[in-house]
Amino acid sequence: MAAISTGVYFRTYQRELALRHTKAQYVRLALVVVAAIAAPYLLDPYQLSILNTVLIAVVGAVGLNILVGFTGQISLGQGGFLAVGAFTSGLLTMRADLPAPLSIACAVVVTAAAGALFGLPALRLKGLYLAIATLASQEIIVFIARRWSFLREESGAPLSIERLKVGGYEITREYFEFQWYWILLGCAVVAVLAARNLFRTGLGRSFMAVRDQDIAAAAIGVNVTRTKVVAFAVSSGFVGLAGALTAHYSETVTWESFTFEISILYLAMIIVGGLGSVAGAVYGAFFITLLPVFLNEFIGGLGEDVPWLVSRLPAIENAVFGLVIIAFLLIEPRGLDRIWQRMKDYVRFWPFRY
Amino acid sequence: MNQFLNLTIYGLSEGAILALAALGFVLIYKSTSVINFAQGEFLLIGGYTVYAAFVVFKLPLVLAVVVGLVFAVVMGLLIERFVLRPLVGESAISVIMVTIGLAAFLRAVVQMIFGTRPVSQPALLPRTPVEVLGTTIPLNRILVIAIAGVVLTAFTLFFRRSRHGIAMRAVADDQQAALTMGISVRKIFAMAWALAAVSALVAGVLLGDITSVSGNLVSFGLLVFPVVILGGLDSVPGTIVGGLVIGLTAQYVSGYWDPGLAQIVPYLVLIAILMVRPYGIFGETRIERV
Amino acid sequence: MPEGEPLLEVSDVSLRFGGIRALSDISFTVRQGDVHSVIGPNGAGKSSLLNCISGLYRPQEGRITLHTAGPDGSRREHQLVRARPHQIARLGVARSFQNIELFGHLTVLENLMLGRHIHMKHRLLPALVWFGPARKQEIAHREFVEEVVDLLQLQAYRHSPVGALAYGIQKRVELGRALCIEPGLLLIDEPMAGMNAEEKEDMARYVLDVNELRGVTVMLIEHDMGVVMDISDRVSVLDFGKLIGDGTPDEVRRNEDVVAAYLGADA
Amino acid sequence: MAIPEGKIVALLGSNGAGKSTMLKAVSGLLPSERGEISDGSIMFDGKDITRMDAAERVRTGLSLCMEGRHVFEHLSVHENLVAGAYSRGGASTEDFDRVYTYFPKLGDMRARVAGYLSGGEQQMLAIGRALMARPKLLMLDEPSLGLAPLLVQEIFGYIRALNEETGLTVLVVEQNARRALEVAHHGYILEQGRIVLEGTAAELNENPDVKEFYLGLGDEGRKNYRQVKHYKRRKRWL
Amino acid sequence: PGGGGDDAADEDGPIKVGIIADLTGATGDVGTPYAAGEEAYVKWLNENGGIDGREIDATVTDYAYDVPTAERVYKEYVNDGVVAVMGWGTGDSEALKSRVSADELPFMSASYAEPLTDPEEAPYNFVVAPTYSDQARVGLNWIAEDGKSSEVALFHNDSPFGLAPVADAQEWAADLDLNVEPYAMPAGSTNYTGLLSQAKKQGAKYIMIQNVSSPAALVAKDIKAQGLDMQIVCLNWCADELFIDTAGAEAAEGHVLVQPFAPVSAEQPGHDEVNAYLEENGSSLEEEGLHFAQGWYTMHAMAEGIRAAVEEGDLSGAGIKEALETMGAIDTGGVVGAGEIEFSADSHRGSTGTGIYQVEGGEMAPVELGATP
Ligand SMILES: Nc1ncnc2c1ncn2[C@@H]1O[C@H](COP(=O)(O)OP(=O)(O)OP(=O)(O)O)[C@@H](O)[C@H]1O
Ligand SMILES: Nc1ncnc2c1ncn2[C@@H]1O[C@H](COP(=O)(O)OP(=O)(O)OP(=O)(O)O)[C@@H](O)[C@H]1O
Ligand SMILES: CC(C)C[C@H](N)C(=O)O
Ligand SMILES: [Mg+2]
Ligand SMILES: [Mg+2]
Repeated sequence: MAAISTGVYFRTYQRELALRHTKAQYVRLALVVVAAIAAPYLLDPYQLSILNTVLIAVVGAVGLNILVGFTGQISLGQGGFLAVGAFTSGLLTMRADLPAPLSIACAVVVTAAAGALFGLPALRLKGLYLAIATLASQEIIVFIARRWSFLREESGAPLSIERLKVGGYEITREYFEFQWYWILLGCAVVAVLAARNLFRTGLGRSFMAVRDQDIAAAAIGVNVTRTKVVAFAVSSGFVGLAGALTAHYSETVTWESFTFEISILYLAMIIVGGLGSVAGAVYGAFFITLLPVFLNEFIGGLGEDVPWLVSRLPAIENAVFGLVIIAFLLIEPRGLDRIWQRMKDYVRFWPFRY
Repeated sequence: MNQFLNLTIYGLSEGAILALAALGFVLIYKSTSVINFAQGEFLLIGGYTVYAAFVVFKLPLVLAVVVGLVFAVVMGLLIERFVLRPLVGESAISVIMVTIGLAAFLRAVVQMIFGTRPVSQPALLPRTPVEVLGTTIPLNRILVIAIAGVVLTAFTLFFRRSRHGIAMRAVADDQQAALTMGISVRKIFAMAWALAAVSALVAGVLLGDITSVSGNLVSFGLLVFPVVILGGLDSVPGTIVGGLVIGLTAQYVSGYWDPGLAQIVPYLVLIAILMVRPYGIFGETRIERV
Repeated sequence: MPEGEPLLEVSDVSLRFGGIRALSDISFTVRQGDVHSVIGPNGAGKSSLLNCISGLYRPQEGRITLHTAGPDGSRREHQLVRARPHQIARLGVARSFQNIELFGHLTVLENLMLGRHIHMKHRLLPALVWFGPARKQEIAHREFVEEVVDLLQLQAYRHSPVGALAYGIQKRVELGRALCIEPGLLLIDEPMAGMNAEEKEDMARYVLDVNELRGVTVMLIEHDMGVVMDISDRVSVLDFGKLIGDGTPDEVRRNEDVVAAYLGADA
Repeated sequence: MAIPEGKIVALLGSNGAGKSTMLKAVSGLLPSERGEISDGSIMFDGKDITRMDAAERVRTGLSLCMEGRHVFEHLSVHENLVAGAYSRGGASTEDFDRVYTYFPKLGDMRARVAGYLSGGEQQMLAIGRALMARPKLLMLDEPSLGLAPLLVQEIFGYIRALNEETGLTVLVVEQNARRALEVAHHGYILEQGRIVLEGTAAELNENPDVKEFYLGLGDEGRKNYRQVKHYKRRKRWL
Repeated sequence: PGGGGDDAADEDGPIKVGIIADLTGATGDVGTPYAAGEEAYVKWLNENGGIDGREIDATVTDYAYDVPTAERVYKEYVNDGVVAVMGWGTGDSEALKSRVSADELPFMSASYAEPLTDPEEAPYNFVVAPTYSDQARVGLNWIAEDGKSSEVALFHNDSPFGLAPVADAQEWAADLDLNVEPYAMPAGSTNYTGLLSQAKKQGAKYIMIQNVSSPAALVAKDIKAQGLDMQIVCLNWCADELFIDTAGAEAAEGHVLVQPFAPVSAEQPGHDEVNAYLEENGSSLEEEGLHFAQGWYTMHAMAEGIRAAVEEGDLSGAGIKEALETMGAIDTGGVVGAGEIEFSADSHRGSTGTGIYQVEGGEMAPVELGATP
């Protein structure tokens, strides 16, 4: 292990550009792979269902981070774009009888287009002004989803979607979560890899250039206008995928699942995870999805015998949720990703701290 | 005509309260560049503190309002000291997130103490119907406009006339440079948060009185965004114009057109205005010089 | 293009900000292969002039013409006044900024690779896949970037985020980023501000190397007269937005207007 | 290191040597960058100010003009000056006039927004703003950065004049060593966070290393930049 | 791994039931007492011998009126092996509808949307009270009889819950020669002057409200403040004491409340049990309000179904469904509808009778009890 602490050398650029360099990195990767494979066999269906929601959130959070973290365009419209993806895929499957994978692919494209369209204000607006314009797109999309009866069943009930079929392979009731797990894991892995790849290339770098200094970016030949629109589209594509997966996984689509709170939760994921880091989006998706579940588990069990307390537990849970987020950012404003880096550094240089 | 007048007065009274709520938001943004997502919760807390002092502890109204103001100042200071100050110098978006956490926390605390039912509070302002140019309007709506007007004017004058106004803007531009001028960044921050809490308290109490003191008070918080963006994020007069524009359009749309649409009309107005003026009506253009 | 041919022609350019006249009726020519300096008192309009050339400001009047050689050696003319900044960069006009405008969160390498932006293809799908064209392209351009790293002696900083680097190093990275564009015309705005004599020597050396070895035409704004007079082939002098002198360093040094407005007695 | 009252002291050193950090330590800005003074103390006017906060230090008479201008971009020139006098509770017209006579250019631009000034104009504003606090000790971090030669000359003239007329103590960090040593009484040289050399201005002017690395003078007088053919001959006192 | 829980727990362990409640969300004001009622009933039942000696183990989880959270909580219950689920909102009940039937778990929510009563569509959903549509019909009948005007404005919450009765109400109105115009009430509005002025233009003298109490109270206040000649007809969720409290007795005076669950003031025999329990615990039904009793008796209906299933020896979701459909009427001491709840294999509409009250001196004075459309 001595070699690690003295530094890492590369003989070819190719090696240097690889995602992983050290033995430790490969070991960690192997552990993650083992855990991912073992999980569905170890967890009960409920736990697995939570993991499944986390995986969907991973896709969405990675997408949002492309826009907010990497391109520096704050978006409060995540919920709206999830809705676009979900409704598109749902409608294509149920009304146009497209096979699910195809309608999911279409949803990605349609959401990307919607993202580019609603991203147009970004060409004129900056910072918070843009953020609030995206909030406007959120409200408008949800309003349409709420008012347009075409997006509901005839009875007025939310659109329901048939159980997922891919070719001859069909999800069964008994193994519902288990089968979905593999599908969602696949999607999440692809999303994560694609995002990481993107930021190893010139295209991804131009996003970051626009974030850090858009005038200088223009002066070195980056078409800022185009880059912003592309960033909105790419990011929304990921979000559309997440939306479409939500639709098929929960087998029903209603605007009530895509409110402003969802936008905020996703924003929380990438901030708590770490802005401008693909891994951060993943950590954040886990953290923000699991936090209420754990709080419910732990706090929900407290104070059974104190009636005053019992009736207030849900509020206490919410309060703790808020506190944890605050505490987190006070301890490390740059998020979980940063904490993880610091832990690694600490171990690497141990016992020579500093 | 009757109807128009009626809608106008309702719109104005609501716009005035919105302006107050937005004012606090702008003060914080102006001096600390923090987007306060907990502004709606400040209203909520304002409404409930005065309720608690007035109804639960049975203090005379004037005293209850004073208690509320003191409480607001203290809350503002505490939040600044323990939540925001450690984050000075961190990226704006981390700070935004903290205020989101703060919002969840404050809302939950109010629920913990007061539950989820609206509480009943006797009318603070008289609701007597009055006849104005042939339409009947409750007196409290008119009083709300007057009170909000007085408070807004006071705030505007304070920032126009005093060097603190310039100090606040200086801090927002460059904290380090402000320090080298002997401007205590902490004190400015503390002042901004305390004043924001105070203006939110006034807004919360007025709103609670014309509607009811309940968890719904926070929903006003979201509307603050179109208001401040419309007026310009860093402009005190902007909040007034923004508040009135949003208040009135929402009212007219719901009166003459589709009430459901009134919910998104503020956003449509907002986008339309931003396309013409990307920094709102009175907002400062961000300086980008190389 | 042959040495000495006009590369950039600025004719009758005027720029106003509201009531402020930043530039009035400026005309001069930059020739291929020269180091052409622009000097003048503070607020004279030097940076504004560079901003006009690189498309960041749009002058109300006048023309700025850039000549380039086409693939077959033919001359082409480009009007820069209506062009957008990124289009101008694509014509081979690169620049650095007075107040250092690097991509602060990115590493030195990433900043330099961004300098290669206009030479790369940016297609989404290959980027998402990485293996294949995207990777090949990255490696190819990385080789060019390494040359610049060597030239500017940035080896030690490759993976450091530039925001945290010392001022002088940042200036060098900024120059490097501009070089990565493989410019025909390099615009540099006060590259030596805030450096001590030794560091200025280095910087002067880099500029001369770029100019002599790579044949890059350089337009330089600088307040250190020692540097300007030593390394320039031509000097233009601005004052209050007007051109008050234009010629070889020696001619300019002898120009009385220039001495009075700018140089002062002892320079 | 010590700065005697009523004198001008120059602090020299290459990029990244820690000069600015030093000034920030003295004016109490380090906490705002998440830094801290790990050892040692700072005395001013007979008082220990090591633990004092930045704003208070300004009130006791320490004023820093930061490197890189740091004007308040969205304030007008005039408002910038008003902010400069904040610690004194307000400024008299006399103060404004003084700044405007030193920098007539600023006088013409009173109402303009500082963010749109040229680099040099901002630099003037920053210096003028620091003067508004009427400090006892004025610290200037690279005041000549980006200023035209004529103006540099003038600024150092003012510094000298201020020092002589009002007894203002000045600590100036400069890259333009020649100018700095012309006006300074005393100089320090900082490398990699350490003081490696100190002396009176005259002594430093004669030191061969200072001559070569800071004044750009070779053995046979001033070198021509065109003649320099090698990069870095690494130094030096470490 | 596998979907669904194993339904019948061991023979004499506790019987698990899951409760999805809104305690902190948009409808927490009425959701809290409702959930408290359900929980209290379970406690009371367990203290009184449970079902055939077995206790009911009910878990309450807050979902804050958020559909995705409801889905998560539901899955948790399925995994825990509950035999029945008590829900809350219309949005989530409809979203969970097909899952519930796939998992074969009887589901009783506080949503009385008409589509949930159709066993073809929603075989495992049971609606204990007259549907929102029925309530609207009863209200319209009353309006037709009152006859001050044929124009009715229907103010509804802008969500699936609010929309639920709109189409049915319009259809019914047509038969009565009434005209119903729907108006969405935007969430979080602070006045309804705009809607009222539209209603005025329509010529409506009646404002039917399908929403919760606070916004309804606001409408009442606005009517009073502007001296409008309009009468509110509140349906279920705003037809309660909270409406009167929040609006103030004066503003509430004279408005009509269509409420299938008997308010405390109606003093039904069914209230005694509830009151006795509450008084033992230092409270009273007066304090808790009618939604507490509503929760109590909804839980009671489910418990009776479970009891019947246990007696039949098939304590599974399907068994409970079967029992509910065949067991006959469930007595509620006059609290729900016309006093009894009864399901059948081709209708899950538990009752049709509803009370009509009018606010008099801050009290709900009965106008007609057990009214049916
Ligand atoms: N975007 C702008 N808006 C308004 N005024 C501007 C803008 N850019 C430049 N100016 C004004 O134009 C004039 C010329 O500025 P410029 O930056 O070109 O000067 P400069 O010659 O580069 O000076 P320095 O040597 O101080 O950098 C200045 O008075 C400046 O205030
Ligand atoms: N906030 C900070 N965090 C981490 N390192 C810092 C920070 N500020 C300065 N440094 C480091 O401390 C060292 C000294 O920096 P300083 O700015 O004091 O140099 P300087 O002597 O003023 O140089 P220059 O002539 O370029 O202004 C540099 O290596 C710099 O990278
Ligand atoms: C109080 C109501 C809004 C909730 C109601 N149970 C519904 O149908 O959604
Ligand atoms: Mg310049
Ligand atoms: Mg420095």
